[in-house]
Parts: sequence; C-alpha cells; structure tokens
Amino acid sequence: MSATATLSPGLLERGVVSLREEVMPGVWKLRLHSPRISALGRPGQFVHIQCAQAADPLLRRPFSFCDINPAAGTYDILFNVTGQGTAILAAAEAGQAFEALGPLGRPFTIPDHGTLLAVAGGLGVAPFPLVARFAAERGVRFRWLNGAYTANQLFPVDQLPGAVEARLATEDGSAGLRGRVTELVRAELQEATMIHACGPTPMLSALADILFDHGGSAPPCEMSLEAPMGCALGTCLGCVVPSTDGGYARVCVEGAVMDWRTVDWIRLAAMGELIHHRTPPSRVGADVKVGD
Amino acid sequence: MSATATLSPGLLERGVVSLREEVMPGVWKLRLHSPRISALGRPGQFVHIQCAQAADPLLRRPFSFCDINPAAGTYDILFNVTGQGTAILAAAEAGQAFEALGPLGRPFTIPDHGTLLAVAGGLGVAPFPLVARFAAERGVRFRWLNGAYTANQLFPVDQLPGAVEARLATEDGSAGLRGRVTELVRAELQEATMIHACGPTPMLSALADILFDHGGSAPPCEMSLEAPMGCALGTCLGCVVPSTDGGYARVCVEGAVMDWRTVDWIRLAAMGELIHHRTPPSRVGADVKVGD
Amino acid sequence: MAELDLSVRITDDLVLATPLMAASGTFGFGFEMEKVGGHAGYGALISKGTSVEPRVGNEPPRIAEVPAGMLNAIGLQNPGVEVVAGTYAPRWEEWEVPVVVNIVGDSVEDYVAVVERLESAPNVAGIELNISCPNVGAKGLMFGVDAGLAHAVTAAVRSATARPLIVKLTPNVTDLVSIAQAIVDAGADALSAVNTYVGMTLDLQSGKPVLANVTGGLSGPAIRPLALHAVYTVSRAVSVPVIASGGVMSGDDAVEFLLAGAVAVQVGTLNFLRPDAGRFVLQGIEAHMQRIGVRSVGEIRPAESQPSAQEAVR
Amino acid sequence: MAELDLSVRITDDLVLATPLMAASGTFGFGFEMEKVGGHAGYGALISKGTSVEPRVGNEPPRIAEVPAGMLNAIGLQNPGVEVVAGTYAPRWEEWEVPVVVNIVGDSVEDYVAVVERLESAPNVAGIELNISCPNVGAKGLMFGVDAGLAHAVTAAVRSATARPLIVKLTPNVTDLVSIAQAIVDAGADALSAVNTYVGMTLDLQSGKPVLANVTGGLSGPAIRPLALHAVYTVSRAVSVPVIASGGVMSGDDAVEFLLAGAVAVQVGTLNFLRPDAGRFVLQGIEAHMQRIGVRSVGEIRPAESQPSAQEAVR
Ligand SMILES: Cc1cc2nc3c(=O)[nH]c(=O)nc-3n(C[C@H](O)[C@H](O)[C@H](O)COP(=O)(O)OP(=O)(O)OC[C@H]3O[C@@H](n4cnc5c(N)ncnc54)[C@H](O)[C@@H]3O)c2cc1C
Ligand SMILES: Cc1cc2nc3c(=O)[nH]c(=O)nc-3n(C[C@H](O)[C@H](O)[C@H](O)COP(=O)(O)OP(=O)(O)OC[C@H]3O[C@@H](n4cnc5c(N)ncnc54)[C@H](O)[C@@H]3O)c2cc1C
Ligand SMILES: Cc1cc2nc3c(=O)[nH]c(=O)nc-3n(C[C@H](O)[C@H](O)[C@H](O)COP(=O)(O)O)c2cc1C
Ligand SMILES: Cc1cc2nc3c(=O)[nH]c(=O)nc-3n(C[C@H](O)[C@H](O)[C@H](O)COP(=O)(O)O)c2cc1C
Ligand code: FES
Ligand code: FES
Repeated sequence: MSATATLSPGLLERGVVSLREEVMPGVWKLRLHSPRISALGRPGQFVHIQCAQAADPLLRRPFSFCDINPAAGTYDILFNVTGQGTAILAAAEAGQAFEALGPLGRPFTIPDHGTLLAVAGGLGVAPFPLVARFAAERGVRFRWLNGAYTANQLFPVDQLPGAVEARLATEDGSAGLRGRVTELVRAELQEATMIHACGPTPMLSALADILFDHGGSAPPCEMSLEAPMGCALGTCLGCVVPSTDGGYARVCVEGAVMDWRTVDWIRLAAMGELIHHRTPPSRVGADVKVGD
Repeated sequence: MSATATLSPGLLERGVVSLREEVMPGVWKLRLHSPRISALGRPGQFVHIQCAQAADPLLRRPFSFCDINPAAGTYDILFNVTGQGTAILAAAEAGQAFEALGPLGRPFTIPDHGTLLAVAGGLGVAPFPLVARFAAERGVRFRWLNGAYTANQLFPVDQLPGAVEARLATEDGSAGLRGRVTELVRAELQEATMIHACGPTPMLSALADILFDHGGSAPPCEMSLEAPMGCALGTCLGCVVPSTDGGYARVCVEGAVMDWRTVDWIRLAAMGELIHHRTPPSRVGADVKVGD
Repeated sequence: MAELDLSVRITDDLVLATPLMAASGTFGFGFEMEKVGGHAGYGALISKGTSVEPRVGNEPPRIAEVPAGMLNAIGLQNPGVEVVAGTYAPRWEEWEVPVVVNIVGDSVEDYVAVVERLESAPNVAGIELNISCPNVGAKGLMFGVDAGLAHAVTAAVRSATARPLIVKLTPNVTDLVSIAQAIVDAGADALSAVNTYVGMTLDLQSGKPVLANVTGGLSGPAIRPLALHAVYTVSRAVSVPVIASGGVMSGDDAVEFLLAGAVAVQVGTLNFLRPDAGRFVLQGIEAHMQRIGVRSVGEIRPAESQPSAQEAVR
Repeated sequence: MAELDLSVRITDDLVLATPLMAASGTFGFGFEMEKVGGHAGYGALISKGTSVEPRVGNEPPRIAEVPAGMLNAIGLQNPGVEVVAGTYAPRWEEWEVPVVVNIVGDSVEDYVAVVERLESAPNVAGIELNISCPNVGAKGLMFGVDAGLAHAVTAAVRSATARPLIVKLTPNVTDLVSIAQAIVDAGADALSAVNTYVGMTLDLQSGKPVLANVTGGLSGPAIRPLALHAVYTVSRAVSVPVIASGGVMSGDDAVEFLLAGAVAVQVGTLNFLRPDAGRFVLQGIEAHMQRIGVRSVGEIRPAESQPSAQEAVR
C-alpha cells in the first residue's frame, strides 16, 4: 500500500557539515556531505534546509547551490546571517547534520557555445561558482559582473572555477566602477550569448529595464528570484511573484531561475519588498558558544 | 530610576560547560563554570536553566545542585533525558553556555552533630553528593539509603564525598535488598538525627507514612519535591503542592526542600501524577550530531 | 506492523485506510506530492479550496513565519471547479488514496454551483465545505461565524449532493459548539476542527503589516493547544465524527487529537516541512499503538471525560 | 539613552515612565520581583487578580508547556482584597513604579465590592478589570464574551471609582471590536488586549488532560500574531488607549505592538523566563529608537493603515 512508496531519490537527505568558512566578512560558506543531492544538483537549483529541530524556527530555509563536488559527495552553500535560521547554520560545526530537501527548482540553462554573461549583486553571487564550473566544462566564455557596496563584499574572483573575465562595481568606488553593477551591463550586451543574473530585486528589475530597452536584440536572460517559501514543492502557493500572464508564478517550481520575461516587473515593483526578516531570537545566553 | 536597579548577585548567570559525563546508563552529569552561583549554592537548592534560545522549548528547566566546587567556580547537575530540554543539555559540549537562574529555593538543613539519614530513589540521588560534602565538613555521620529498579541505576557510592555508610535496595534484587528503599528506613530511624529525602512522589509519600506511624518519636525529615515550574521565583503560582493548612505551597520558594509535615499527603495522592512529559521534538535530522 | 488496523470510518462511503488526511491548501491537488511519494501514509487527500471561477489569489507576500507557526494569506488561488472537475478529478483515478474536494464560495449559490459541477466529476470521495477561510474578504468568513448562516449554507450544499459532506469549522468564534450543532442539524456528515486562527505580523523597518493582505491564518504547532480544545469540546457536543486539524507535527500529536475526541486527523503545515509527512506521522501512530499494545487505531479514544471549564460556561 | 523620552500617557492620572507594564499574574504583587531587581524597566506593575474573598486556586497541575507557549490554570489564587488593600498596598509606598490592581469577580456585585474596598487603600494607581480570565468556572468568563454583560460590569465599576480604569479583553470571541466599543461606552479609560487563549493538552500515558482544570490559558510567543491582530483591529475602532498583551519576548516584539496601535505594552510570560524582563525589553525598545532615530517612544505608531480583511467583515 502507499505507505511503502518512497520519495524520489535525493529529495530528502541529511547533510553532514564538513567545512565552515567565512568567505567574506559576515558571509559564510558551509559544505555539506550529501551524496545523493550532490549527484543531482544543477547550477541555479536550491536546497531547502531544516535549521532547527524544535518548533521554532519552524520553516525550512532555501539556499542556492554555491558549488558542488559530486565525486566527494558534497555541496556548498554561501550565506550571510540575517536571522534565526542562518544564525544556526553559521554556528554549525563539522559533524553536525541538517536535513535538506533538494535539488529543487529550475536550473540555469548553460549555453554550449559563446559568451555567458553573469550578473551578480550582493549575495546574488551565491549560485555562480557552480555556473562558472559548468561553463568552463563546456568551454563557454564566462564574463563576470559583480557589484557590491564596498570592495570586501565582492566575491573573491579566484574562488570562481575556470577562466573568469571579471568586471566589478562598488557603490563607494573602493573597487572597479563607482556605481551599480547594472551600469556595466550595457557595454556587454553585444558579446553576450546569454545572461544569468542573481541579486536583490531592484538590481534584477534594473537589468530588466535595460533588456526591455534593447527589445528583440537583447540576449536571452535568466534570473534567479527570491520569495519567502513554505513548501518549496509547489503546493502552498506562498512563494509567488506576479507573472506577465496576469497571474502569479511560483518561485519554487516555475523558478527559482526564470526567463526574465516571465516576471511582471511593473506589478512586482508596485508590491514593494517581498522579503521581511523576523525578529531574531529574543532570549540571550542559551545554547551559544562563548565568544560567539 | 529603577532601570538602574540590578539583580541580586548570582541570580542570573551564564554557565559555561566544562565537563559532560555519563555517570550511569542514560544519566548525565554536566559541569558548568558559573562562579557567582557556585559561591552561593547550598545543598538542596536548584538552578533554573534556559536550554534553548528560540521560542521552543520556552520555559527554563529546574535542576538541583548535584555538587559544587566554589574554588573552581563550578557546579554540577545530574539528569536523565526525558524530553526536549534535557536532550539539549545532554548534547552540550565544552564551551557551550547556558543561562541559569540561581541559587533558588530552600536548602536542606545540615545538622551539626549526629547522624544524617539520606534517602534517595531513582534520580533523587541528584542533590546528595553536595549534602554528603557538607555533612562530611561538619563531621556528621552520613547514612546513605539508595533505591533503584536495578543495580546499574544506583548512584556510584564512591562518587559521594566523605565517609559514606551505604545501604542499597533494588526492585529486581540485583543489588542490596530486593524491594524499595523505604523498606530500609524503619531500621534506621532510631539512629537518625535528621532525614533528607529526594525521589519520586510515591517514595516520598511512603516515607511520610512511616514517619507518621512513628508520630512524635520520628526524627525531623526534609524532602525535596518536584512540580512543573514557570518562574521558579514565587510569582506564577504554577508549582504548587497541597499543604496541610488546606491551601497550597509553592515548591520553588516554600521548597523545593520542605519539612515533610508541610505537605498534605492525602490530597497530594488524590491528585495523581503532577509531572507530565511533552512529546519530544517531532522533526528529525536537524541540529544533531551524527551518531546521536 | 502488518496486523495493525489503522482504518477509520467517517461515513459508510468514506472509510479511510489510515486516520490521516492531508489538509486542504497544504497539498495542492495532490499532483506535486505524488511525484515525491508524498501520498504515503494518508487515508485521504483534501484538495486546495475550489471556487466556481478561477482565482488568481492575493498579492505577495502571502506567508510569514512566526513563533512555532506561519501566517498565510494565499487568497484561495485555484483554477476553478471546471478545471478541477474536468481535468484533475479524472487523473485521480489511478490513485489508491481517495480525494476530498475542499470548496469555497462568496455566496450560498456559489457553494452550490461548485458542488453541482462536481456531481458529474469522477473520483470525488467527498466534499469539505470551507466556511472558515479567514483570508478572502467579507463574505467568505461570515458563514462560519454565525450559526444561522452556517446552517443555511450547509443545508443548501447538503441538498445538492449525496456525497460525504464534511464542514470545516472556523475557530475564530465565541461559541464553537452552537455553530457546530447548527451545522450537524443541517445534515453535515462530519466536522473538521479547525481552520486557521486570524493573526498578523508587522515589519519593523517599514512599520507595515508583512502580509499584503494585512491579516493571515495562523497554522502550525502554535495553535495545537487551541485546536485540541476545539476538538475536545465539539466532539463531546455533536454526534458526527470530528476530524482534527491544527499543528500536528508527529504521531504523538495525532494521538493527542484522537485522545481529545477526533476520529481522524488532518496534517497541514507539516507537509511544508516534510514531503513524507503522512508516512512520518503514521509511523509515529503505529509506534504508539505498539507501545500501548492496541491493535486498532479506533481504540485510541478519550478517557472518560471531565467537564471542561469551557463546557461549564455553556 | 538619557535623552530618550520613554513616557506614555494612559490617562492624565496614569502617566508611565516607560511603555512597559508587568502583566497580571506574572508578577505576583511585586514583592518577589522587587527582591531580585525585577521592577527595572517597568512603567507600571499590574497585580495578580484580586477577589473579594481569598481564593486557594486550582488543583495542580496548573501549568503545562506547549510549543512556543504555556498553558496556565492557576485558578486566581489570591489572598483577597482585604489583604491586598490593607497589607500590600501600604508597602507599595516606597516603590517608584506605580501599581495597578487587577480585579476579578463572579458577579457585578463582587467586582464592585473589590473596587470599593480598594478606594480607601493607598498607592493604587489604577484598576484593571479582568473580565476575561478563562480559568475560573462559569461566571468569571461570561462578562468578557458578551457586549451587554461587559458593558454592565464596566459601568458598575466605573461608577464605583474615579481611578484610572483599564478593562482587559478576552480574545475568545467572534467580534472583539463590538465588545471593546461597549466597554468604552461604559466609561473605561483604556483597554488591555488581550488575555490568554483557551487551550488544552493531553497526556499520552494517561490519555487525560494534563491540567487538573482540563483547560488553561495559552500565553507566550505562540499567541503574539493573534494578539497583534486584536490590538490592530481594536485600536482602530476605539478612542481610548489600547495596552497590548500577548507573547512579548523582546524590545522588537514590543515595538511591533506599538506599530500595531498599542500605546503601552504588557510583558507577561517573559517574567518567568527572565527576572530582568522589564529592563531587557526596555533596552530593546531603546535600541530600536536609536536605530530609527526617534527620541520619543510616542513616535513609534502605526503607518497609515490599510483595511484588514477582518475589519472588512464588520
Ligand atoms: C531560491 C532561493 C535561494 C536562496 N539562496 C540563498 C543563498 O544562496 N544565500 C543566501 O544567503 N540566501 C539565499 N536565499 C535567502 C535565504 O533563504 C534567506 O537568507 C534565509 O531564509 C534567511 O533565514 P533567517 O532565518 O536567517 O532569516 P529570517 O529573517 O529570520 O527569516 C524569517 C523568514 O523569512 C524568510 N526569509 C528571510 N529572508 C529571505 C530571503 N531573502 N528569501 C526568501 N525567504 C527569506 C525565512 O526563510 C524565514 O521563513 C535564497 C532564497 C531563495 C528563495
Ligand atoms: C526543584 C527541582 C529540581 C530538579 N532537579 C532535578 C535533577 O537534579 N535531576 C533531574 O534529572 N531532574 C530534576 N528535576 C526534574 C527536571 O526539571 C526535569 O527532568 C526537566 O524539567 C525535564 O525537562 P525536559 O524538557 O527534558 O522534559 P519534558 O517532559 O519535555 O518537559 C516538559 C515540561 O515539563 C516539565 N517537567 C518535566 N519533568 C519534570 C519534573 N520531573 N519536574 C518538574 N518539571 C518537569 C519541564 O520543565 C517542561 O516544562 C528537578 C525538578 C524540580 C522541580
Ligand atoms: C498555506 C495554507 C493554505 C491553506 N488553504 C486552505 C484552503 O484552501 N481551505 C481550507 O479549508 N483550509 C486551508 N488551510 C488550512 C489548513 O487546511 C489547516 O486546517 C490549517 O493549516 C491548520 O492545520 P496545520 O496547523 O496542520 O497546518 C490552509 C493552510 C495553509 C497553511
Ligand atoms: C500564570 C499566569 C497567570 C495569569 N494570571 C492573570 C490574572 O490573574 N489576571 C489577568 O488579567 N491575566 C492573567 N494572566 C494573563 C497575563 O496577564 C497576560 O495577559 C497573558 O499571559 C498574555 O501575555 P504573555 O503572552 O506576555 O504572557 C496570567 C497569565 C499567566 C501566564
Ligand atoms: S514555496 Fe510553496 S509553492 Fe513555492
Ligand atoms: S514556579 Fe512560579 S511560583 Fe513556583
């Protein structure tokens, strides 16, 4: 009877922490040993991680694959601490296990020729090490546009696999162009066979404006979106963004990686911030390492 | 203004785990470095420990001082895993900190001469290492009556400080008398200057019956009681047991150590079990060490 | 485990292989979860709320996490009864697990229209009447908070279908028992208790409510003690089976609801936390049955009841 | 911090040095907490519910832990108004923090008798009328769930005292707004929103309810989203100040209630978790004020409001 049915391979797996590293100030990389998920994961897909065992925090937390080593059976996530869930992950030690759902969502389409233009703002850098790895394997040229507020928030270029051509932008001018990463895009459009973008919604919508201006001549562009998630399986309808068909698209299944034309950028802009952070745990003292 | 008022010394202090040890099968000893609490704690008093930082589990957990080393600034608690809170404590590692309220409640009265008869059932052994230490310091004879279901659940006598005269009872007869610890008591009453008891309520009430039989000739007896606790400060009125004045006594402030005559044993028996364990955390996988 | 009897009877036409039902809105229409083996353990699936016309649903944000729970204001996004009856229902044919359709409406006529369209659809094991979704504006709520309106819509739907009819109570009322009784009087075969509790949360940066809809329905473990009380009081007051809903995270939680008086138990938010929620909870129930040594899940029932402070009031 | 203005006005006679009040039943009569410095941070203390005659309270177990909350059924154990007025109140003289007395009763006459006895007592900064404690049998509850009864008891107490009168709402109702309006019409100076939510939990071993009283009041973070919605709707519907209560665990939580429309915030269960709860929460509020750069706590108020799905119903 149905009680004997099993989950599709790899969907639910415990990942054992094998490495925790502060890549940039306040930005952590966590490596999880999770063979089945690591064998199946593709660039732009994500895992839905259960951070706590008790009833609070209740929901899982979605994180893009930052990089994967199928041979070693590990995948990496890259994150900063914004609340309860990421605080737990940032305090995790080698040997600790977290149950993850994955791989989930639609991956980036990796072209098999030409130039891949990667546009990343802030923590939108997270999925690109794996994208760069796949691009390198296919001999695709990888142009890297990375923007941040200041220099030490830019992702270390040497941590991107393969031959990377990088152009940088910082709002304080401490590295590369003084300004926003999207200001680097126009000059690159000609050469781009395809664009992959990930970052804050304002950045994605600025990019969409540029692509819109170029109309038919703009290269195909895929964007990784964010929305608060319940199930990450398509059932709760909680993670939607407005779509050009007048309705809504689920970030977890129609995305997280979507063709930029799927999203109704005008309605989305009118909605304001979709992401809201929770008040962090209120009671000090317990369950923390001294010094943390 | 009142915002500058401070807590009475030692009441709220972070204890840093310096040792975790499985003393008996499934019974853990945790040593916490907590100088102020360790300087003030007395036998029979307890600490109220915050196990989690998130909203679940919400309440603190009360534990008797098992032993204290004021010079080292540490105190020990002894516990078994019965649910969420104790599971967190049993998984704690050196360096981890837990915030504790304490010392709380009334201590055992340590006589300054004669024979102290200690009666402990199950985890009721917890407060007695410290009691034995104080008795030894005062040159008081320490008679140790310990009962359990089976031999390996008896507290290792060699872990009690000072010269200990032990008499044991196990329900399966694997050590000492086959039967209950209270069956050892009658023979001891003559010599006892004072009795200290801690254990399951049925054991305490059986002891109360014996003392009642002996009327005026019975030695003074103090018992450490248990009740679910909210505040542990006397305000919530949640931890009560029926008292002989017809009302209720708060275990946290009128106890945990009470004169046996304070408790209305007839009404208490009619109330049935006061302790109920919660369903343990339901979601597997997260936040646990592999192998746990 | 083989020899354990896990089946429960809601009506003669709705006997479930297990006491667990996937709660409406937490399982879609069953397709996504089938792909991941998520049907396992369930005795029935309850569909997302279905309306006469398709609904696009509310603007995002639609969900927000709160202590031991979540708020949702999905706004009953659904493809409409035509798609459910014409496209989805036929595809349920191959499933072993029966599907109950949860229906919503803004008027008695709406509800009746949905049920009538479903009459010609195959594989509809029953109807769950949602008179309690707190998320759709005005009318959607009123039926569930007023005994008269609840009676009216139940009676109308009752006369429109012979299929097993479950009515799902909203807990956001003063006197749940009198509303439950009115619904039973109107011919409901069973009651679901309860739907979500109306709540909200605000964003400290913007100072505004997090959910675009301002309010949302609270679900998850936070509401379990409240739902337990609802099941306890309602099951003592009515003659029909009560199906519990609210904060079930484990087999022990499901058992707690059976002890409170439920005949079956819905699992909702847990489906978002574990795609194997049905099997996970069922295994917990089986483990409990083995611990206490009962062979039939029906033997897990209330200890002879004590009067509740609440009952005393009424 | 010195230059921050934390004071809030409930009435001209009840102006608090900080927006925080220790919630009734979570602070005794203030004496235990004074010993441990627990008054710090509070603008007022609210006493345990006080009745005409002493009450021994309910049998244990009286409390049970549940996800992100606790259930309590203390049964209003208190020494009676004679002791409170004659012995306790005089000892409040030396405290900087004002004390509001929370009163309970089984009849209008009871409530009035308590207030009348308190009239001659010193150091009573105000009255909080508890018409909502779900733990005492029949009569205690009814006032709070019926607009007419709530109006009657409020009016009677109002005519018995000129002191600041706060009426504390029970959330266990269908239409909190209409009850709140009836209470304001009867002369209440302010409203507390809200008291605990009726819930229960059962023991899997015995199969029986854990609490001797069967049901208990749910408090703690689990109810915060529900209390926020109550404060949000009530504060938009009435002219008097609304004092929030429900699940405050931090300064940010208190700020969330101010943004929802509260003028002051009660801290309850947190007093059981931290004896320095008042100061802990106040420091969090001060930190938030510095972050957003406001000097007066009164500036933390609702962003211009959007209609709530709930309001739309009414
Ligand atoms: C498809 C996808 C991929 C993501 N990949 C990454 C990544 O690679 N690196 C990274 O740092 N972050 C990533 N995020 C964001 C990440 O999920 C949040 O940082 C995380 O959920 C915050 O949890 P918290 O408890 O620390 O924060 P809190 O603010 O306490 O979270 C409160 C609630 O809001 C939700 N939430 C908060 N921020 C976000 C957000 N940005 N997106 C969606 N939900 C959010 C949480 O899941 C939780 O339910 C991704 C989000 C999505 C949807
Ligand atoms: C004064 C005092 C001293 C104690 N000293 C010790 C000790 O030295 N060693 C030891 O092992 N245990 C001791 N206990 C019992 C200890 O507090 C419980 O074992 C612990 O609270 C269980 O928490 P849990 O989350 O693991 O269990 P759960 O069953 O999940 O707890 C659920 C709720 O019930 C409460 N609870 C459960 N068991 C008890 C209990 N026996 N007494 C009071 N509340 C309980 C918990 O605090 C919690 O609020 C003492 C209790 C009291 C009142
Ligand atoms: C995202 C979401 C959507 C829901 N949609 C519906 C619905 O369409 N119809 C309905 O009757 N109940 C709906 N519910 C309520 C659930 O069916 C269930 O009664 C409630 O969530 C309480 O159970 P839980 O705590 O196990 O989730 C929904 C709940 C959630 C969380
Ligand atoms: C143990 C306990 C006892 C309480 N006693 C009273 C009372 O006597 N009178 C009253 O009006 N409220 C009483 N309450 C309700 C609280 O004052 C408060 O309104 C409620 O707990 C919600 O706030 P919280 O979540 O911050 O605790 C009590 C609450 C608890 C937990
Ligand atoms: S998260 Fe549930 S549908 Fe996308
Ligand atoms: S635990 Fe609160 S009075 Fe004892």
